[in-house]
Amino acid sequence: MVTEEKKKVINRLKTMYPLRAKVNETYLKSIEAINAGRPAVWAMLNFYYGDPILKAMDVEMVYPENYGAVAAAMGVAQQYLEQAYADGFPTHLCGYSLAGLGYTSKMMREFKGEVPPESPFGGMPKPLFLLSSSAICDARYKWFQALGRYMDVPVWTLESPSPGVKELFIEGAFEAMVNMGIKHLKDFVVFVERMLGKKMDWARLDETVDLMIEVNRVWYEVNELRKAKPCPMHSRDFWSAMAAALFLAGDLKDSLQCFKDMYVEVKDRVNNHTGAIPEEKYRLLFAELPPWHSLGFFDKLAERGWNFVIESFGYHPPIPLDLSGISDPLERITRFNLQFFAGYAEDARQQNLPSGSFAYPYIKFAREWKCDGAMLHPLISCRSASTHLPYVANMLMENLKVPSLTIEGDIVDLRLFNPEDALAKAEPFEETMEHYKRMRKQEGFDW
Amino acid sequence: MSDKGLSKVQEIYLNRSQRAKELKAAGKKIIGYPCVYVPLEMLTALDLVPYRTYGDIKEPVTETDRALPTSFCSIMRSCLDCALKGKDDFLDGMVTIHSCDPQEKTARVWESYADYPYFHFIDMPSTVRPEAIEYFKSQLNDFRKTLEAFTGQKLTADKLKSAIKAHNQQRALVQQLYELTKPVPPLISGTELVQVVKALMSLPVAEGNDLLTQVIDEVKSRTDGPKKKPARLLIWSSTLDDTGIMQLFEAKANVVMDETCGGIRAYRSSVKLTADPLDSLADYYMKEITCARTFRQAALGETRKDYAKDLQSRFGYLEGIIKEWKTNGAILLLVRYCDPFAFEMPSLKDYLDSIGIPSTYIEYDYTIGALAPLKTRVEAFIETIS
Amino acid sequence: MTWFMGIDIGSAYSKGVIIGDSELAAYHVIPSGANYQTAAETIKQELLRQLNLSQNDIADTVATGTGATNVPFASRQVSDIVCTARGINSVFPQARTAIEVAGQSTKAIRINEQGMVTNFTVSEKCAAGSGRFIEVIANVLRINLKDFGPLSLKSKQPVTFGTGCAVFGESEAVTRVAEGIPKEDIAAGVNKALATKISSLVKKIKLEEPCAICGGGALNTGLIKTVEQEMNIKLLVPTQPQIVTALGAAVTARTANPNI
Amino acid sequence: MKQSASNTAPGANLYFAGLDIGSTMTKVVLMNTTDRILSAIKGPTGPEHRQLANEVMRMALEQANLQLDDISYIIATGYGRVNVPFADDQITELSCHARGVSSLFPNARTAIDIGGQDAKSMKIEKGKLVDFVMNDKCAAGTGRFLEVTAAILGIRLEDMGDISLKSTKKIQVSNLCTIFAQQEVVALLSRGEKLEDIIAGLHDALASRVAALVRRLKVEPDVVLTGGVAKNIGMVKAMKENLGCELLVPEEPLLTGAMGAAILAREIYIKASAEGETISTKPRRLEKATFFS
Repeated sequence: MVTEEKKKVINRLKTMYPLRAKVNETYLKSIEAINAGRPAVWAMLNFYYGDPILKAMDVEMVYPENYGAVAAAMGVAQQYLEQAYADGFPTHLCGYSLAGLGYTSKMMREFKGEVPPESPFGGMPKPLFLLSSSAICDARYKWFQALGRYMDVPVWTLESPSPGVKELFIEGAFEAMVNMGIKHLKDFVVFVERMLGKKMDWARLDETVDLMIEVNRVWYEVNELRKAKPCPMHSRDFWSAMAAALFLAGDLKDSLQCFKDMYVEVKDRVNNHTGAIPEEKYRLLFAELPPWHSLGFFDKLAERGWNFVIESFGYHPPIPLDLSGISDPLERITRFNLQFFAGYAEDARQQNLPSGSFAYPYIKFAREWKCDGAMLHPLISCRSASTHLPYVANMLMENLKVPSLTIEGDIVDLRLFNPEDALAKAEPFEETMEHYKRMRKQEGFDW
Repeated sequence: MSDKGLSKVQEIYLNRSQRAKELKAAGKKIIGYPCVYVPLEMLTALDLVPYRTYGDIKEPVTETDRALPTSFCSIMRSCLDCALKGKDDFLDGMVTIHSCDPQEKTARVWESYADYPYFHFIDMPSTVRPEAIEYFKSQLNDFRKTLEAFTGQKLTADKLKSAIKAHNQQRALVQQLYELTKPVPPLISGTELVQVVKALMSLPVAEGNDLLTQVIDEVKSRTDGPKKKPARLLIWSSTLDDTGIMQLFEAKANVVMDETCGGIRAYRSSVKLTADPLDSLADYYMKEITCARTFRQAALGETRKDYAKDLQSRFGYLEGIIKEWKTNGAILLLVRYCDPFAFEMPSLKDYLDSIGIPSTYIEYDYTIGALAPLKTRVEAFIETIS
Repeated sequence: MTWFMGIDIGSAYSKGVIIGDSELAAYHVIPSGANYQTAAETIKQELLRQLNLSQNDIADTVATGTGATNVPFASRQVSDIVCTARGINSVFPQARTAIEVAGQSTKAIRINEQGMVTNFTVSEKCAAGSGRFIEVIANVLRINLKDFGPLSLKSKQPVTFGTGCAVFGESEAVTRVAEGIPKEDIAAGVNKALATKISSLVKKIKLEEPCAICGGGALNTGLIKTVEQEMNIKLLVPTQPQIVTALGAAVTARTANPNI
Repeated sequence: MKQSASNTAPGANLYFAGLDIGSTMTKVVLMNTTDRILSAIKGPTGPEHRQLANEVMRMALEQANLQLDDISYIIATGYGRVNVPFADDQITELSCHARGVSSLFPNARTAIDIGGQDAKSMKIEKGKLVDFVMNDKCAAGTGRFLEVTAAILGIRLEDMGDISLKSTKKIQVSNLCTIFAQQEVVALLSRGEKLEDIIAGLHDALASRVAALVRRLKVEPDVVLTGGVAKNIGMVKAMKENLGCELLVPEEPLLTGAMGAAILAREIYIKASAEGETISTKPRRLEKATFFS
């Protein structure tokens, strides 16, 4: 991910840098490898479901979602968007998907299958197949289906259940999901084997899965440490490091070491009461995708004493669970993936909050990370990162008396995010947070 | 109440909830559903009255902003708005389904803001792979359990089978009714069809079937049918549930066929009965309803992609319809922020081009005010094809 | 007597006030024009002239609004949301919700006893949700802004507007006029469209009565009436709704200097 | 409604009228059977389209020295087309522009019309409209964008073109909304940017939006630009740059719609008479009529 270092108000973690570098390196290495003839797949973020299988089979993965973000942050997304409009896609579709469609249209039609010159990060070479996922939003599988207009590559859509909270606890419901998951992966492995013309190395998959689970457990523990006051790790470090765990970037053994080092550094800060910013006046929760193109914005807020202590559930590792007793790696994958979506359900049910995974975790975050407020960043063209936010705001207020500040933006149309406007709202929101601090005291909350 | 089918249809169209409220007063339980993917057979089988909760294009959306952003399927925003305004308070329950994100997200909000004795959410996979259909069946089975708990009755295979028969009969009757748009000029207008379907989705299946029989008899022998217009159109949309929109098209053309869930989509084919009726339902709803939300491909797990075959597998069924109904143009009516249909549209246009059917793409945000500016576009399109 | 000045440089209009220890002493409103700094200077001079004071008589000046940074003679800038809250609080201490219909956007603010902001939301940066919409349509109808409200109140059947952009709404208005729809029905339709947006904006922060309305849009009596019907409440309206935020700026200046 | 049997022998002198009632201008073109323009009048459109239509029509007749009764067939197009009581038929501006453009430029395949309230692009085959796109989302992509910003800059719309040509520096007008583009312009001015650069920036902003729309129809030469802004040399330049192709501009870019309407009037009338059909016409009365008549 692209980040710009402005003022050094935020005390970044030293152990973050290798992880951030790793993500970029991994991407560039895969592009090289692909250009050198290694099989490549365009994948949608699939929450530890399809990725470990591809990884175990040495397939290079690129993520058009991220590529859209990169193109946007580098200010070159506009040409792709215009191409997509010209091809007849409505302007209000997901900006990442439009960028991806426009890019592919250019590559396949204008440049006869070659990566368009001056594409950021070396572009995305034509893949062997597309791996979409029905998780989280419709765009993420309809988009890859639409790519069929430009490329003669097959698409596999990973099934991803999303049951209601109370429905999840109907007897047998969860196991039915596990069964589908395992069967689905079995067929997927066969598909990948046929595409690659080679067999799965199951021992390798076993190892990959264990590492994936362990990396995410350590990463989870790192984030648990952020409950400390002052919070030792700022959201910016989270955003810089998360891709290594979420997208299984590069060598997982190496990642595991990096996250362990990070744990040590953060733990050390906790012991010394060192915060991520000089003076923590307010602890904030952030949702959803950050404005990658102007992260310096967080530094300006840090100057005001705003510390971002926890953020978007969708990029956080699942709550750890012990899968060591399960021998079948496909079942471990399936249960780990389901844990991502269902991990908060039991708690949500007890709280009688039928909001499902997309809103409920924020309640838990705000309560346990003791947030004074939430900054919600709906993205006009990204439905999945926006639709639940007004609801999240209501629930934070109704359940915890935690106020929210909403600041609109977009994933690729950078004009829609105006840092000045946003900062202009900081002052009144501080009054609001102060007000509800008192309210929470009155109502017996402990922060 | 008039005994003539069409005028009865109009009464119901204008005052949809009246019959449901009468039935409630008579002790029946009314269950709302926002999407045609909800298997109504399972409600009918337990003598529950299915009632589709539509949006209202005439009603300015004022309550929904509390819970959903503006960049969200305009129809579900309106649908939720009606609920938040208490228009569906007479319901005894709601069945929602993960047919698309807006349905899913709205369901979450609906469940936490409305307060019905019964509320159930059915998860639905995106592909038609065997394991996905098996999972959908398990979801229907869970649905059965909560229904049985709610009604205190068992949902036996026999009850379900006879319910399926009743709904299949309704499907057959709607198919018959659409046969009556084949003549030139058609015997029934698209505007009237919208009213008929909306009426059907407000009534118990048996009453709906009686109404349909009356309507069909009346239409067959009517002399006051639609006039011949310069074009015969197919309307493709997620849903089209208001006569105002249809009239926009029918001012200068005959709408003789549609692909919307305010029209024939939920009735185009029938449930094939199998030993376990839940299998029949899982199979029908996953495979037979042609909404853009389902991921279809030429062959499961295909390792080679052929765009022509791909289009055929997704839209091939339209070719026969277009020929039989002699439609000479298609209007692709996109509801703003409907992602599944928005992504589908360019491919559908490719397909229609490939079979030589002119089409145009029109977008609106499900508000009355948005219709007027569309007039010129619709007329111009009709001028290009007539 | 010690004097405090508040300057509110908005996208369309610039407003300024001088307050004494308690009440409003002088105010002035002009179009912002091309140069905010000039506007600020003009207003300052006019305010000083009204009370024939000199710059040195002003204990402190606070600037707010879009062009707040273009007021060199202000000691600091304060967010317009805060200023609106303080302004309303000084006019209507009992008000718990404030609506500001400004040129560029509409704000809804919850306020506590001390005039502190306890929740707020600002409309999307879309002219259709701001007072600008009315100006645009008034222009189509060829009527004065001040006549807009009274005219709209004559309407028997307001037209329905699409929730498009203001200029899109403008073309709708043109078409309606062409269709021979009476001007009052169109004006009422605009007020209805805007009132609908306003009420859903207020719903986002949950209305707590009493509710006050200010900003240029509050000069439109028709809009006020429609909002009242829409939300089915009675609105508190200041006699000078446009200057409330500037007043709030002056108030923050005074509270910041308690011992002068 | 009067039924007039049109059994006139071809070649006899017949007259046809096209009225294009746009959002800002009303145009009338009178033609004879050989498509010779006998008169062409442009007048402003007011909230009361009807009266102005009458007024402009009266002027056109006067210039051509004809009576309304002399006109065999009248077609109205544009926004206010439904409001012309003496028009025999209404056809959308899209078809009329396509027809008008192809009569002026027989090789035209793409027409772009940037009007006051919308921007549209038409694909033309054999003189007929076959496909089109239209902007109605907001004013950002229409002539209004320039009108509104010209007003803010305090210059005459017709001067924008020449001034913009002096521009030496590229300025990005980023604001999507016309209304807020005004504020951006104000900001640019107070930042001391040069007028010509700002105007050039405005032209580019509008052109890029219209171009994005036009690209939805695969652009084929010849490409013709019509509508008020076609008179704006700076806009024509910006459009060429954004579309990367040459543009043809009619002498009277405002009249193509009315011309097309007049031509279609002739074609419909002649076809009808050739097939011996009776063709219904409206009463030839110029006085004010009520909308719902």
